[in-house]
Formats: sequence, C-alpha cells, structure tokens
Amino acid sequence: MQLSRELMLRAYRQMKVIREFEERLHAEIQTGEIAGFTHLYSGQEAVAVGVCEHLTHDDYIISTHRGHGHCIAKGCDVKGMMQEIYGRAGGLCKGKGGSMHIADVDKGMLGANGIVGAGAPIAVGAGISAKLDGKGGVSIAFSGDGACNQGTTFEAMNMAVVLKAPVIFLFENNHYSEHTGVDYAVGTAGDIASRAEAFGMKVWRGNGCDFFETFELMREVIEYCRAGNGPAAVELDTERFFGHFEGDPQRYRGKGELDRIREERDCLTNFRAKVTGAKLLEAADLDALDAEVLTLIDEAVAEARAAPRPSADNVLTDVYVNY
Amino acid sequence: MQLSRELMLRAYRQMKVIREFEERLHAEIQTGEIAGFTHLYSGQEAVAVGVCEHLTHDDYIISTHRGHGHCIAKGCDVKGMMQEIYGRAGGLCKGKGGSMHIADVDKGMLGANGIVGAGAPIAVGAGISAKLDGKGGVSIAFSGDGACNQGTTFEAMNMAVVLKAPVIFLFENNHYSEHTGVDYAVGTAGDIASRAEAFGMKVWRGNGCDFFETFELMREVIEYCRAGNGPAAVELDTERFFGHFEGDPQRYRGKGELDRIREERDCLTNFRAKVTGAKLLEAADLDALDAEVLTLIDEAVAEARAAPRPSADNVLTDVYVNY
Amino acid sequence: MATMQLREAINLTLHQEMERDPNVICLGEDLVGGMGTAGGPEAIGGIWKTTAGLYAKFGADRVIDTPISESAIIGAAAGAALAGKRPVAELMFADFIGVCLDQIWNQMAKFRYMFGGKTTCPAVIRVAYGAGRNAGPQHSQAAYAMMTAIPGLKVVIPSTPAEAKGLLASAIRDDDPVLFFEPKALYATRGEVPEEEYLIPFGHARSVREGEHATIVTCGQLVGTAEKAADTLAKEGIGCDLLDLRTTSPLDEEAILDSVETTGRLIVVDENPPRCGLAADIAGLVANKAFAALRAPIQLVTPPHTPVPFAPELEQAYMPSTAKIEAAVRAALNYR
Amino acid sequence: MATMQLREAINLTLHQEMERDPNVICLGEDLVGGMGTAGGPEAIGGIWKTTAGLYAKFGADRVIDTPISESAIIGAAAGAALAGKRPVAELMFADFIGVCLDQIWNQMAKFRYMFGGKTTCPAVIRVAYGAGRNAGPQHSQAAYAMMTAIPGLKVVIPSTPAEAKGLLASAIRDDDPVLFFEPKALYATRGEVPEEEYLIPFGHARSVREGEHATIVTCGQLVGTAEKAADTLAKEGIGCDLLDLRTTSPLDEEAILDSVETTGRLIVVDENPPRCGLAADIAGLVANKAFAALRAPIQLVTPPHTPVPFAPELEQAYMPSTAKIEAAVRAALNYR
Ligand SMILES: Cc1ncc(C[n+]2csc(CCOP(=O)(O)OP(=O)(O)O)c2C)c(N)n1
Ligand SMILES: Cc1ncc(C[n+]2csc(CCOP(=O)(O)OP(=O)(O)O)c2C)c(N)n1
Ligand SMILES: [Mg+2]
Ligand SMILES: [Mg+2]
Repeated sequence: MQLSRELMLRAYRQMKVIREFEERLHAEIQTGEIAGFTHLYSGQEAVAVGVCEHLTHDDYIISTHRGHGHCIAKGCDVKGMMQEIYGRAGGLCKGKGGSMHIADVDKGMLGANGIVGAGAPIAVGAGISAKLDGKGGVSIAFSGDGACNQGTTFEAMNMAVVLKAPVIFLFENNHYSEHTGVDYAVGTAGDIASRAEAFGMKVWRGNGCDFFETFELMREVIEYCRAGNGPAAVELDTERFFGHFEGDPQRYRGKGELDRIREERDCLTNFRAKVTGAKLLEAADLDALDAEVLTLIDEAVAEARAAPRPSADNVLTDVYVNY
Repeated sequence: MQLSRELMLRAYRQMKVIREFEERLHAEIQTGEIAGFTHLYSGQEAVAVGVCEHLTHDDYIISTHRGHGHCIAKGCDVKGMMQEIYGRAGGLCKGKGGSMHIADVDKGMLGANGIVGAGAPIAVGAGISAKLDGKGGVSIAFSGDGACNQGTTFEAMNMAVVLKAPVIFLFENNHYSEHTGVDYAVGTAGDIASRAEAFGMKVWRGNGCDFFETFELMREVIEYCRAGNGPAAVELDTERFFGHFEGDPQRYRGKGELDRIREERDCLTNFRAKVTGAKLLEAADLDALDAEVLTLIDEAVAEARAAPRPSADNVLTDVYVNY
Repeated sequence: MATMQLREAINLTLHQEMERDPNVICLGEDLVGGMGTAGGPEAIGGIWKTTAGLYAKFGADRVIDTPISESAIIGAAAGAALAGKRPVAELMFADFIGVCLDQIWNQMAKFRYMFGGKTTCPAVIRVAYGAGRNAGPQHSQAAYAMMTAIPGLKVVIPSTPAEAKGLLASAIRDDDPVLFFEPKALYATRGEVPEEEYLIPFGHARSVREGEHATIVTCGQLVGTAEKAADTLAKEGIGCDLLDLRTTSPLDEEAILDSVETTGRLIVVDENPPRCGLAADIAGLVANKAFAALRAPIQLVTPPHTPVPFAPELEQAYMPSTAKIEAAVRAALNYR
Repeated sequence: MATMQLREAINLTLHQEMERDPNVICLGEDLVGGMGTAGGPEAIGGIWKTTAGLYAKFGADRVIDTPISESAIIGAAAGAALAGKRPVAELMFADFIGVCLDQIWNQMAKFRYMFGGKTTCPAVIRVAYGAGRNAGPQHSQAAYAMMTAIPGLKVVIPSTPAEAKGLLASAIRDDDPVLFFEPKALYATRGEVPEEEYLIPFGHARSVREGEHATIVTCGQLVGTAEKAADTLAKEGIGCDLLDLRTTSPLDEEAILDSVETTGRLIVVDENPPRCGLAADIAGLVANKAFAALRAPIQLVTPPHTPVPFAPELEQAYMPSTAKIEAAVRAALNYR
C-alpha cells in the first residue's frame, strides 16, 4: 500500500529520534555521567516504529531491557526519558526506574522491563483487558531472541491461544542474547517463528531492518488480531549496532560484521535510499528532519544534565497509593 | 519383537501390583485412615511399566503428583511405599513426604513431585549427569497433559535440545488436568507431541493403554537416546480410572465414560486377552500372579496399619546432612 | 446475618464485587472447572469451591479458566490491572508462589515505584495457605512472611468467615496489589457473616481478647489456636491481650506497641518457619520501639526450621499449638 | 599470598575445585560466552568474568552454557546433584530468584527432608547481589533474607576476596544446597588471598573488630561499611564488637549472644528491606535469648520498605551507610 507523505515523514522522524537518542547516549555514557546498565536499540528502529505506527493509546505494548526505542515509538516524552536515564527528579519515572523501567501506562506503554521474558504474560493480561473492552485493542509483547527461551514466554503463548486474546508476540531476532548466538540458544537452529507457530498461532516473518516491509506486515498482523482471530507471532530479523550493554567489547562478532550491518542493514539509510530513489520524498525533507531531531536530542541532553537530581526523601514515595 | 515369557510375566505382575495398590488405596481412603491428598494411577499402568522395564538403576526417572505407578515400576519397595502413604515412621520417606514425595534416588527414582511441571528441569540435570558419566544412561521426565503447559516443561525441552542431553519427555495424556479437558488447556487442540516436536526433538506417539505397543515404542525411543541423539518426546494416550484426587465426583466426564474406559481401555484386561489369545501365556499363570499380588498388597496394608507412627522429635531430623 | 463457611463468605464476596464493578475479573486454574469436557463449564467447581457460580453469572470473558501456568496467570493479572481492570487471580496453594514469584515480586509490587508513581496495579492474588490438612511439604506452607517482606505489596490474612468477607472486599477495591491468604484448613469453618456490603480497613488489628498480663500477636488460622490458649489462661487469672493482625502489610504497629506498653510481655505466634519470619519481624519492631516497656524476653512461637512434614503426628508437632502458646505466655510471666 | 579481586578469587576457586573433583560442573547463562557465534566459545567471558577460562580447561560437558531459562538451570542443578554431581549454577542477579524460586524453595531445599533423609543435594547457586551499581529496582536486590528463611538451604555471603575463596570452596564441598551471594559492587575490590586450598567452615562468624560498648552484626558488602563506622567511633573511644556473619544459615547464634552479653547493645545492619528481613531475625533471636543482657533498644539499620531506586542519590539514601550505622550506635549508647 502506498504510504502517505505525512506517515512516511513521521515514521522517518521517529526512527531518527530513536537512532540519535541512542547514538548520543553511547557517547554520553563514555563521560561517566550516566549510571547503571544501559542497553541501546540502535539498528532495530524499523521494528519499533513499524509496529507502533499502527497503534493508538488503546493498544498496549510491553518492552524489554532494550526499551528506549519502543518507548519513543509509543509516544513517551523524549526529554522525560532522557532525564530518567540521567536519574533526574523530572524523569518520566522520577529517577526511580532508570533506563530499564521507562513506562507511560496512559499511552499504553506498559514499561521497559529488566527481567527477560517477564513481558509476555503481562501482555496477555492487557490483551484480556482489551478483549473485554471490545474496542479492538491489541497488546504487543516485544521480546528478544534470548527471551524466547524463557518459560514465561511459552506459557504466555499457550495461554493467549487458549483465551483467544488479541496478543502479538513480537520477536526481534538480533541474533544475540548478550554474548551468545541465537543458533546456540534456540534449539530449533535459531528458528523462533516455527516454534511459536506450533503453539497454535498464525505467524509472520520479515526483515526488521526494512521499515516498509515491517510496516506492511504489521498492518496485516494487527488487522488479524483486531478482528478477533486470537494471538499471533512475528519474527523480525534485525541487528543491534552496539554491544549488549555499554562496555561490551563484542568479541563474539565476526570479522567486519559491525561494519557490514551498519552498511547494509541500516534501516535509516535504506529508508532514505528507497524514498528518494522512488521520488516519494526529497532528500531535503529528510535532512530537515535530521536537523530537527539533532536539536531535540541536544536539548534533551542539555536539559537532563541541568535538571535537578532527586532529593533523598523521594526514596519513600510512590511505594503505595497512600505513600 | 517377541518378548520373553519371563519379561511378560514380570511386566504383568508390575502392572498388577500398581493396579491393586491403587484400587486398594481407593478403598482404604474411604475409611479415613489415610491423610492428605492422594492421586491414583489406576488405568495408566502400561505406561509406567512399559517405560521402566527398559531401565536400569543408572537411568533416572522423575515423576509427578500421580507418582505411585512410576515408583513401583522403577523398583521402589511396595511395603515402604504403603507405609509412607499411611504416614508411618517406617515409610520410604519416614512419613515426611507422603504420597506426593515418594523417592528412591539410589534406584534412579528422583521422586514424585507435588509441583506440576517441576520434574522436567530436574530430569535435564540428571540427563546432563548421565551424559557426563558416559554409560548411556537416560533420564525420563513423566509429565501429565496439564503439566505440559507449565513454563518449566518448555524451558527444559529447549535446554535438553541445546545440550543434546539424553532426556525423554514422556507425556501421559489422560485427557484431563484436574477437572479441565486437554483440548481446552493445550492450545494446539490438545496435541502435545507436535508442540514438543517443534522444539527440535524427535517425537513418538502411542497407545498408553497397550503395554506391548508402549514397550516396543519405548525400546526405540530409549535406544535412540542411549545412542547419543539427544532428547526425545513421547505422547501416550491413556486413561485415569479414578478422579483427579480421592473425593473428586468427576462430573466433568461424559455419560458412561468411566464404564467405557474400564471396559475397553484397561491395560490389564487387554494384556491378558492378548497373551492368552496368542497362547503366549496361560490364564493360570496370570491368575497365580494375581493372587500373589493380592497377598502382597494385603500384607502391605496390614503392615502399614500396624506400623509405628513417627515420633514428634523426628520433625527435626533430615533437614541438613548434620541434623 | 447468616451463618456460613469461610469458603462461602469468599464466594459471596466475589459475587458481590463482580456485580458491583464490571472491571472485576477472576482468573485461575479450574476456577470454572469442566472447561473442554463433556460435563461442560462448572460441571464441577474449583477445588476449593470458592468460585462456584461465577462463570454462569458473569461469563467466560470475566471468569477465566487458565492452563496450569502460574507465571502467566499472575503476569496476566498484573497486565490486566495496568490496563484498568481489577483482576482477582487464584493460586491454588501458597506454595505455588515459587513458580510465579517474579511476577509478584519484581513486576506487580514494583510497577508503581519503578514508574514513578504514575500508575496503580489493583490486582488481588488469592492463595490458599497453611498446614493442618496433611498435604505435605509442597502443599502446606504459610508463605505470608515472604510476601510481607516485599515493598509494594499488601498482605491480608483473614481468620474467620466474617473477616474474610470484609477484608476481601477491601482487597478488591484497593488500588495496590494485594496477596490475600486464605487459611485452607478453615474453609469449612462456619461463622456469622453479614450479607450486606462492609469493608474492613487495612492496617487495623482486631482485638480478640483483652488482658493486661501479656500481649499475644498473631494472624490467620492461628488466631483460633491463640484464642483457646488465652481462654485457658484466663481461667487461671492470666489476662492475654490477643491481637489478630488481619494485615501483616500494612502492619498495625500502634496496636502492638500500645498493648506491649501495658503488658510488658510479648508473645508472637506465626506459622512461618522461624528464620526471617513474621514472629521475628514483630519482635524486632518491639525490641526497637517498645524496649523500655518490655519486662521479659519476647517469646516466639513458630514451627521449627524444617519443611512441613506429611504425617499427622509430625505436622501437629510442627505447628504452633495451644500448649506451646500457653507455655510461652507462662515463660514470659515467670521471667524473674 | 597474592593480591586479587573478589571476582578473581572466585574464578580461582572454581578452577581449583573443578580440578580437584571431576564431579564439579558449572552451568549458567553466558558462563562461557560466545557460544554459537563467529567469535566462538570464550570470545568473551560471562558478564561478571568469574568463570573465565573454565571452558577451555574443562570442556563443554562440565562447563555448560545455557539458554535464558533460569528455572531449567536451577532445576538442572538440582537434578544433577541428585544424580551425584556437584553443580555450581550461576544466577546473574539475585533478583532472578524470582523466576526460579520453586526449584530452590520447593525442590532442592526440600529433597532431603521429603525423601526421609535418604539423599543429599550438593548444589551451589552463585548469585550476584546487592545495590551500589545503580542497576535499578530489578537488578539490585539483596534477597538473602528470603533465602535464609528457607529450611534446608544454607546461605553464604562473603565480604572480602579471601573470605570468598574459603567460603566458596566449603560451599562446593558441602553436601547441602547452598546459596552463595556474591556482592557485585565488590567484584573489583582487591585483597590478599592465599592461593593454596583452605576452607572456611559454615556457622562461624568472623570477628572484624573487637569492642565492649556495642555489638554490630552484619554481612556481605555492609561489613566494609560497618568497619568504617566502627573505626570512626573507635577514635571517639566507642568500642564496637563487629561480627561478619559469613553464613546467615547456619547462623552463629553463640557469637552474637556472647557479644551482646558483654556489650548489652545490639545494632544489626542488613541490606534487605526491613520487614521480615535479617535485621529483625537477629533482633528476635537476641530479644528472646539475651534479653537480660540488653541495655538499650535494638537498633535496626536497613533500607526503607521500598524497592531499590535507580538514581545514585536515591540509591545512596536507600542503603545503610556509615553515617546511619554510627547514628544507630550512638542511639544505643545514649539510651537513658
Ligand atoms: C530473567 C533474566 N535472566 C537474565 C537476564 C540478563 N540478561 C539481560 S538481557 C539478556 C539477553 C537478552 O537477549 P535477547 O532476549 O535476545 O534481547 P537483546 O538483548 O538481544 O535485545 C540477559 C541474559 C535478565 N535480565 N533477566
Ligand atoms: C505448580 C502447580 N500448579 C497447580 C497444581 C495443582 N494441580 C495438581 S495436579 C494438577 C493437574 C495436573 O494435570 P496433569 O498434568 O494432566 O496430570 P494428571 O493429574 O492428569 O496426572 C493441578 C492443577 C500443582 N500441584 N502445582
Ligand atoms: Mg537478542
Ligand atoms: Mg492429565
């Protein structure tokens, strides 16, 4: 389906925001100013955006430890996110959660999650709720290729099938879980979709580095689920451009692999080539967005760095509704 | 393969011991003398015996809440078991475990287990150990059709495939988990084997009410695993003759279902018909065994009832190696 | 006022709350019973019979029978709660917390805090707990101490049918995640229960007996045990101030400390094993905040540091009993 | 004697024990690292670098890299232990106990008891624990109180590289299941470590400082914090008797009680949240067994009843600090 100019511009911008957010974090982390563990999403942008551009606030997603991209794509405030990662009082979670726990439940973003595999059951619950609401909402569990071996993921798939819940198990196969290859850890020689299919779901496979392919595929999947056909699973082949977490020397990669994936599988480069080649958008349109995004990220970082740190007594708030 | 007379007699006797053990417990439980929850194995005897007749003490099995049959088939002392179920000091577990925790680790029987799905990971560990020992030992996780939806079972299957461990996931599909039908709870319309196959294992299916079929099938499976081909899964169709636990009114059953399965799917009746029909054994041989078994069970019950109860200070022993 | 079993009080509350609020949903294993069988839904209820009739009245979308997948059940409750529902999940035995702890501990209990106070997670997990039915080491544990330890959770333990009704209604309406521990050995005990709606607030202990010589603090099924001990001692002129905590989190510190200020003697009776249990928890509170009032060593009446044994004689020896509670009170009184 | 990091002391012990006993095997996620990649096995070690070099030396059958499936990992350790091996499983973070509690709590901890004392389960689970690295609510928890509560488990928490080596060797040779908590914020701290074999027995606290005014009981990474507090107080003439528990189960009750008999004042410093934690546990013990000796309220220095927050300022406020320990000692001494 030919996408509207508006949609293409928005999608490109969203992917670019994610990319620059992550690339900038990669640089900022070297300064030692950002605490904790940070897992960057660079390389996988077409997945988050290709999925979330189909969703409204009545649809739910739940994310993983590698959550920034999903958060941005689902509409979380970028500056609030940056403050959160910097551990500031004005962060989206008041500095209590950090990179691995960014959420905006009102927007249907049920949180990044530090426990591998924890998201899938939670997504089933949101799907049950959406089904009961009867407005066609769907619930999407993002999951890595490593997370697909966690018992919770399997349980959730079976339960969603049994309950015919509108849940999409979205596997981002970036070929690695930490330092381990997917062919080793997933006993079906790395084939995640076939295993999911055997749970009784319809499955889709696609190139997660191609926005257009992902977007079209997800249109189909989401329509299928909105129509009440029960759950579905999707395996998207993608790449992570950085290490598992910041500081990972990535010696498990093949020679030249990082250069190759940056060159051949960069969803932003591919998007630009495609839309300018087909004369759907002008390079200048995209350049303008690039500049706008860089400014946004500059501001986000500058504001985060200048923002006040949480005061010690905030430790004690937000535990329960009454304190 | 034509089985030896000796083997047939032993197998029949083992199945009969299980049957009489359970039928007698069913009656004894009505007297109120037996405490706790008891899950009877009547109807499934051909599975336990058809599997365990291939095993030695270097092979491991782990069982479920419905464990009596597996225990007997793997060589646990019947009288010690009966005492355990009666909660006597001389029970196999000194009265501390009861029906759901009978074990004899020296014989490779790693225990009945009250947590549905807990056995599969433990079986993987025993399989890893057997592989390291290099003596061709295998490890078998018995599992119900309900347990196959537990995350642990899925994780164990994938891990066994990844580690090429000699583990057999043996699913006894008796069509019910408690009061729920397998077609409801297993999202693949009740098909357990296909789902296991999708984990990357070779699978077998068979009639678990037919000893000969089960025995031959298991010969193949166990040879396959002993030979170092990695794990396998087996789904055996079987029947439980009693309720989920003692006291279950079984209103979920179809009309006449209990009569039908007792009539058509009784592994003992079928065994007898087959061997006498083919003149492999005489009815008198089997009758003699029947009588012998009845005496054994009578004795086991009488001895258990008369056996001393544990003294209160035994609560405090067997927690650690030093107390 | 009707007389009913504890299980009936729970069932009645579930009916009333589901009727009152369309966002309340129930889920769990064999909650309906008979799904996918010839007998059909509700051919047979759940094993505790606490959910009978819900399916017929509220239908499959709100009364959800699940596969045996506790992590998915509790996770689904967490997710439904984030999405605006008030799920009431059933864990058949408290022991099964072991297979789904992450969803309780690291998910629902932490959402509000991790997300900076911007969400609520109004999920209730109903669990049958405790010894007394000879169910053996994996089906008899108390486990409420482990849950009390978790910041972000509330922990409720009713001791009678009437308490169960008022506390469960409060739990379902509470905006925080609640672990609701039902004493399974008491499911069939009867008591007077008001049929109309009432709520028992959290964090307020119930005064079961008043007395000035010793304070007994306990909860759940041990309240009855302690009551008997207190009655026996009363006949000898020993007055016990017996508190039923009702909720161990939040804890009614004030009621405990006030009582100890008067009596100077504390006996804590708890069904968890002794290490890092509720007995020690309350002892620590009092040794810190009411030290000056204490006139005798704090007495901790708990099971030993062992699993729950199966055989009736062993299980009895394991459990806190009236005799042990009486002995503890006497020990406190005879000190010096 | 060599100087080495805590992580190196653990790595050395694993090498030595695997060499000594062919039944010792290791398993866990990214334990080898690089499996199934172009870089190949050990292209990169596990994230804590505690298992480096094991795979090259002992091979794939004894050094087992697993999928992300903690229940299967811990269950496999339990099963291998029943089958005669001495597995050492690694849980990357103590917080992940949530996803595999059943295999710890209801399986390995109970086998011996449930099976009537007829088996052993010599499994070790190594877990990285604790706050101090700004890892946020799901990657910073202490969790050793929850494990201490479980009958059948032993719980070990080293405080220095040398302690880690002697305690881990003992854990691997112990016939009971052991939870071995490694303070992840101390992995890079250095200390003198004897390279030759030595074993530190369980249940014997280490006297870190002697003093007659107050007893401080703690363990793990807080030993260092308490040491600093004790040193500061010593300069003012306040003598603290500082005990490093080493193992919280078994607990060296004698050392604690003896010390309190002398000092009359107890300060317990614990990294778990306050409810049903180790601080209350030890307070309960002392309020019961050394009541007569107590001359001041027991002081509990713990984090608040909240999850572990992410931001450095919040995490610092959350953790027990030297200032809080000093204040607690002073409060005990200034009582009346
Ligand atoms: C339960 C649990 N186990 C282990 C970890 C540690 N861990 C964090 S991310 C990760 C790898 C996840 O791989 P994958 O699912 O492929 O996601 P990716 O990192 O590739 O996005 C692991 C093992 C964790 N956070 N939670
Ligand atoms: C973790 C856990 N969840 C639930 C139960 C309660 N329970 C005991 S047996 C059972 C049904 C098991 O069904 P299946 O696996 O088919 O075995 P069967 O009873 O048919 O032998 C259930 C739900 C349990 N013991 N453990
Ligand atoms: Mg990955
Ligand atoms: Mg079944």
